[in-house]
Amino acid sequence: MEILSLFPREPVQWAWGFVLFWLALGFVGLLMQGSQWLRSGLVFSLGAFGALGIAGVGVAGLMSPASSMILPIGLPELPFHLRLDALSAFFMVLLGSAAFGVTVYASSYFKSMVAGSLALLSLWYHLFLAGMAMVLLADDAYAFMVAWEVMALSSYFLVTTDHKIPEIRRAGFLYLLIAHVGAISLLLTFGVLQGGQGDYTFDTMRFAQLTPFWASVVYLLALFGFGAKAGLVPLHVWLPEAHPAAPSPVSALMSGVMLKTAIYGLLRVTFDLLNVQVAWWGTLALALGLITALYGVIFAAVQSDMKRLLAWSSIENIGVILAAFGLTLIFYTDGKGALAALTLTALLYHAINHAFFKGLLFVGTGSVLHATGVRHMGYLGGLMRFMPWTAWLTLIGALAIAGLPPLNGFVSEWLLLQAFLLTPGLSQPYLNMVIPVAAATVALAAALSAYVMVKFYGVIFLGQPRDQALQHAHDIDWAGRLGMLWLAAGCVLLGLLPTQVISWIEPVVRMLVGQALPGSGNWLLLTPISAERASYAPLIFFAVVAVVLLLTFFWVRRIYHGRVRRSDPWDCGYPEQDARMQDSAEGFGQPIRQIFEVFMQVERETPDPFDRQPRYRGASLDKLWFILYLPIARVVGWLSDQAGRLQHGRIQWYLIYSFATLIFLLVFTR
Amino acid sequence: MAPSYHLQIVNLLAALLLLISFAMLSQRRIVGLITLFAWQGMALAASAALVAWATGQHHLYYSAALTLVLKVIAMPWFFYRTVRKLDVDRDVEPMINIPTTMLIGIVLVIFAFNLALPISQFSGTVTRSTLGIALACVLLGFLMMITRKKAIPQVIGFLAIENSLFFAATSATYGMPLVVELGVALDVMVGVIVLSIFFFQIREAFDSLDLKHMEKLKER
Amino acid sequence: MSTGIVLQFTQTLLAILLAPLLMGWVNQCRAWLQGRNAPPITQPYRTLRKLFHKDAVIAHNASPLFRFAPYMIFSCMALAAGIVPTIANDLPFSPAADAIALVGIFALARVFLALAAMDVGTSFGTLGARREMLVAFLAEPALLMVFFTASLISHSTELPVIVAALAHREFAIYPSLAFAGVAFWMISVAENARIPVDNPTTHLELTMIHEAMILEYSARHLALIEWAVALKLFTYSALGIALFLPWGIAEQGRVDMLPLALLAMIAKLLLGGALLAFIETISAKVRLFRAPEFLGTAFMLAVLGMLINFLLDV
Amino acid sequence: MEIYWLLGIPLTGGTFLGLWGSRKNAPEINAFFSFLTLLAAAFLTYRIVDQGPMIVGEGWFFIDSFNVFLVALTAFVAFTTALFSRPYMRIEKEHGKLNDKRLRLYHSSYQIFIGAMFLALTTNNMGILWVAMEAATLATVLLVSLYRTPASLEAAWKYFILCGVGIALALFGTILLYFAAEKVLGSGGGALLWTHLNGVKDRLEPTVLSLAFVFLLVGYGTKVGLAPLHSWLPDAHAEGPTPVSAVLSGLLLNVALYAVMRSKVLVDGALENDMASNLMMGFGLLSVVLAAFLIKRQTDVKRMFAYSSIEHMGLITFAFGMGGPVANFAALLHMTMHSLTKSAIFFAVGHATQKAGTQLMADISGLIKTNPTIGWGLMLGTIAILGVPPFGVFASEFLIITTAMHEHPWATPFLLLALGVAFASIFGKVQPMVFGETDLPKLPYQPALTPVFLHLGLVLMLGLFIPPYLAAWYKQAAQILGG
Repeated sequence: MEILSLFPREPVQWAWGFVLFWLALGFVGLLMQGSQWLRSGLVFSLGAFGALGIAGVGVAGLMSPASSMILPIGLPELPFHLRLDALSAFFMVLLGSAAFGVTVYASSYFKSMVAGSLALLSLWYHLFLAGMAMVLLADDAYAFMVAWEVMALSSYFLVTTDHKIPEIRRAGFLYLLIAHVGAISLLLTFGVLQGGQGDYTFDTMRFAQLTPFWASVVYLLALFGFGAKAGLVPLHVWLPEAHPAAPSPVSALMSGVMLKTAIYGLLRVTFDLLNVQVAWWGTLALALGLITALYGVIFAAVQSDMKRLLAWSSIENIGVILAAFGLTLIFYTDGKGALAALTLTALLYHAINHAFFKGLLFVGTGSVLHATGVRHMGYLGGLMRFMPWTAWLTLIGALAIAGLPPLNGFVSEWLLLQAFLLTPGLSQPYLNMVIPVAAATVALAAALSAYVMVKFYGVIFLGQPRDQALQHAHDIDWAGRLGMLWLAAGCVLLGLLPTQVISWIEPVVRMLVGQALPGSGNWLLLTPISAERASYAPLIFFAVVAVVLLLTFFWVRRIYHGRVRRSDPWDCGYPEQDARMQDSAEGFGQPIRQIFEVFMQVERETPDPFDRQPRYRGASLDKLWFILYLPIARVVGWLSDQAGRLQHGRIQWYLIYSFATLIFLLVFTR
Repeated sequence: MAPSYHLQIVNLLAALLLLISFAMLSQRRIVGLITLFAWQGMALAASAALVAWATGQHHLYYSAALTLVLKVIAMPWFFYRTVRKLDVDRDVEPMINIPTTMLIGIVLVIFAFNLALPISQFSGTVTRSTLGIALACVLLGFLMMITRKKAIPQVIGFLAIENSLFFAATSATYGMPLVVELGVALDVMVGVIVLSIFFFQIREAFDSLDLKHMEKLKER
Repeated sequence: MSTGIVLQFTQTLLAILLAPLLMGWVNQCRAWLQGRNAPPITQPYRTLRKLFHKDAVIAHNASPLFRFAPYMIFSCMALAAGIVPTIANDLPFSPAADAIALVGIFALARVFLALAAMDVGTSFGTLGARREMLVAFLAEPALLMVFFTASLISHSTELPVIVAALAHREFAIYPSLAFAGVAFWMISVAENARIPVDNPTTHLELTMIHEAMILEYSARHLALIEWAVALKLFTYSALGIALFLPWGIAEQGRVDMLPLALLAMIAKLLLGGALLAFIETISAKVRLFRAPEFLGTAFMLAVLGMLINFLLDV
Repeated sequence: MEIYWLLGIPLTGGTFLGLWGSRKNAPEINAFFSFLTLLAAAFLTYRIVDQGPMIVGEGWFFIDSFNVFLVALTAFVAFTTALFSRPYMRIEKEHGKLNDKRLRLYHSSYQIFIGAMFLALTTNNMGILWVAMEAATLATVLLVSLYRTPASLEAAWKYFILCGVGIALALFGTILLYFAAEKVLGSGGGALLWTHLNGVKDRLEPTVLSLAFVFLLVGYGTKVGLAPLHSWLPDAHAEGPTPVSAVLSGLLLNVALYAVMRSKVLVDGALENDMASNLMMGFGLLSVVLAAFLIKRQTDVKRMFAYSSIEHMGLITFAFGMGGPVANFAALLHMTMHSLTKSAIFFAVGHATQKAGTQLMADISGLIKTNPTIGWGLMLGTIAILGVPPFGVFASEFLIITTAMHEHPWATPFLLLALGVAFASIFGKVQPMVFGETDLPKLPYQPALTPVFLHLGLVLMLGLFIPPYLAAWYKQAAQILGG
């Protein structure tokens, strides 16, 4: 019986157990003096097991009511409160399922690292996972902030794994700085929310009665703090630097999961902790989200570094999610519960989708990097023939992120667009004006992401290799394939079984906005509102396409002979055929750059006619950096110069300071 | 209650103290400065003794004696020695010219007086009004430290502040508890010893006691 | 239900078979208008037949994707043709994919075509792919906006419901639909690689978009792609008809209406094809760099239509 | 009884080391005396935790939970610093920066300095408190100028003059205090005893006390390093030997702040307004902001961390100014964390600079390569001092900032700005020191880094778990300070 009583029952206890397991694993990995295989293989596959456990706990949490526990650590009055309700459970599922694939992949990716750095890396890696899980579990401000910063810190050390390179150091610094500023503003958020007299549990915050003004202050601070982590424009500058700098599995986790913790926090504060919402919040979030989405995808289109491209596309996806968040708020404050439920479903759905396909794409670039050591797309190409596994699995991810049916990216976009269509009849007329434009922007972003993905996939995997060395590129080994397979399978299944997924999400939606989507009786048919309104049945869709495809194939095969002759490409009969004649990454992005040049600081380096070996270089830099961040830096520098003047070495002046202070105070206090 | 001419004498001494402070402020030569400092100590000792006699606070005799020994004999002697050894007895150019300093000084005195005015009402002692003068002397000493550019005058200004504090302690409150007095005296003595070491260190490092050599540490 | 299934198959099959005919008709009209003596209307069928008989020639470095793409594209277009109500309404497939999904299908086909074009790695292939995606990223949302306008009127994104709403009710003027109509016209011109955005009959490397992508294809793969193109044209025309002049489409389960519907359909198609040919003849191809402006205009028109709908119609 | 040990051991230690001179194992003896002190402090602490506040030696000494925790902290840091300085000063001597005479001076006045601080902490008499503070200053002046370089002399001179003047003002404040007290308590020794004053504080004359507090605040505030009275601090920290910098910023500042708080309690009692609180909040904010901007332009590592000490002292002062149980608790916690972390950082920095032969950050890089322990020590210490959890500094900053947001929202923008700037500056400068490439060889000797990781370990532990008795202790102290 004793044993049984020790045995955890509540899901939250299980979750805490797995977090502990991860922590222990991290330190074991640090101390273990074993072979590379033991380190990377064993430790990481155990970590993957932990991820699976977390996912399982999440599923259990979605099924069962909220469970909570208290740890004996933390501040004196404030031990760590943990709580696993539907919201955190859903994000647990996201974390666990995505992290499983990535970690399995990592176990083969990190094989070739040097022992010392691998030991540290495994520590930070598992600390990172544990931190993210704790963020989801935390039920008081202190635990939340500790977990939040542990997450940031460990990911910083992961980003700077290769700290010999100055750019990477710079990226890490920028990342940690913005993360820290965001964290301080979160502190202020909780400062307003707290009941006073140092009661920081979320429970008391839930019942804090705030005036609309202070509620808005909380909301804005939270938007700033979480936005800094999520890469919300204009707080996004760290993201395209840090994500490429990190080792690919880490980038996958950061992009796929860590950004979502920010979304989680935003939902937690706005819908759970705050019990008053103001109408204009939603409009603000919607506008910011749309700007972010467009900005991100435009810059993704002009990148030539493959991981940087993916990072920018993460910004785009976060923008879409944030737009959905804004719509949810609009509907919720407008008393349209059903619509709020719809957009919220779209939001959560897109969050988990992004975790899968962005994870998949990042590990895909990881294996390209592993095989070729090249990140610049200008030196890649034609890899489909040398690393088929990576190529075909990445193709699934690319199609999914481009929002093409029947994969998962399409489902969430579909839901979101449906929400846009149902807006007429909002109380504020100006919203009815805004919504169509918003819908147009989302559609534009989606279409552009297709452009981006064609560029990404076509330049890296198709065409002729732009470098002879690529001929020897080898595919990643079985563990890596397994990880990618898992993620790809996730993309497909999430795309094909939307009704099931939505029924899982349902408790979360019910918890946050009070009601959920009316499920259609038919498990094949996804009908958010009603069958007349709209419906989508990916399985039928997929079946039809497949059937038609096979039919045509066999018909062609049967009726006509299948003789095939191989020869050189025709290419309008041009004799010269050279890999360099294909579109480079820059070339492919050129039209977009031409159209959206206003957002960019374009640096071109064009050869003049007399160059011995003429080379073209073009970089499209983020204009915000130049018009926002550098001025801020300059102002700070100027201020510190002024401060420095006070300190100029002459003791008489120092005495005058004391004297003046004394006199001033004497006058002041009378 | 002691007869009133004691008080008049104490107040007279207070005025003398203030006068000496002003004199120090205007004094250019270091040797002269030291002499004035010695006189200040003398006046201090006298006032302490007087207050002791008038109010029968016997421990004030000890402090008077201590002052006499330390501030009238030991320190001036030590300073003379230093000046002779390092022969730094030149005219001291203050940062601000003398008249201006004087004007500032007068302003400070007025300020100090009406700062001390509301307080001295509450004093149970016979010599309440001296508090304002003590405060004025403190501020004047401060001003002197600011205006002087050489090490020794600055230190003397510092010690002048100490003196006026001591004056405040004796005349306005009939002296602090003896332990404190002793402690203060000890500290002052040790301070002076430390200073003497310092002077030689500075001298051998910069071969002068001019403070303008000591402006290297700054934000640039 | 069974009638539904039958209808569905007949319609899909009909669409697949009739599509090249429409293409032929357009070419014929254009030839007439340009004063050439026209090829027979069945010319496309002959071309297809010829192509199917040839040996396929494939570049050395072509990957499996290259050979897989044509089938994919073809089946996507078949599905598209299957869910757009041409002669009968309310087909069993149509719940599987609504208007938005339809756009998704087109996008899927397009992405595969572009990828296939990049696969061999020739200068023209990549060029074509880039241009195609450039056209698409403006045309796609514009098409979506057109659908939105229609579905805001009918409060549904289900094509059958839209058609029903537009066709079987008392006649009403929708200003928003006017905008949507113009936008839709411009989009379908661009999407089907017609003048003024692209020219299906040219191989001038400076101007071609669609042709550049399929340069490396031959024989049966080429045939499938051509057929898919014809299907696309057909689907778009059917869409235009369904959205903007839907009268005559058979209602739910009204088998007796079918022949009439078929006749009306054919008439409309002939008319539309002629119109297309006419406009193609009188208009000149714009420079490629103007293409985004052209499509941007279409996009703006579509959004404007939606706004107008919010302003006036509701 | 322990109290006499506590005061006696360092003083005998000082004299003994003065006589023992530079015989070979002087550093060990130094460490040994510090250890004995630590033991005495431990016993005393145990006594207090066991029996509560007590008054010893017919009222001369008064120990409650507020100062006993500072006593324990001081003893601990003093001991670890002695451990650290043992190899450090040896190497300095080998480098020819020191000779036997100075080493002897160093050891004896180190002990005396510690003793003086204990006296200041434990005495019950405001006058003696003043005397002890002055003694602590005098003991450290010669330590600052230990290297006899022009720069160190200049630093010491500024230290001496500025702190001397400051402390003189504090004395005037004390006199005013006595002046006000003797009318209530009658003249004589009793009138300066803090316990007596605390008993009658509501009968003390407000105008006099407000004046007195101004003088005390300016006086002791100079030693705390509150802007704009801080000018001596960066020089003294940067030019003195590293162990001295460690104890200066880790301990002396605390003790000075302790003195300010003792007088604040009295003044708050006498004046029913919150003049004192406002003054302290003002000084605190000013120091935080000014220090943050000054940190940004530093090139010398020790100087930079000296400014960071100013920043943190400002934060603590601000918290004390806010008052209330939470803020006071946070401030006390922050005192502890800051001393532990900052001294740990100075240890690491000391070794780093000693190895690189320079204090210019631009010339130091790749510590992780040359000596991983130093590198990680510096990195973790920096992260800790910048208030990143799970380190304990975050715990206190968390409480301070949230309370500020709840009670004085107007102050938070300044805090946000200052903390952001400080983070950017410090981390941006430390990162290239720790990371990156270097051509320096590995260290020839094993640095004494046990103290560093001991401190950081403690800070980490306190960030995640504060033992109940410690918490109770803090709470009592916070209550004494008018929670």
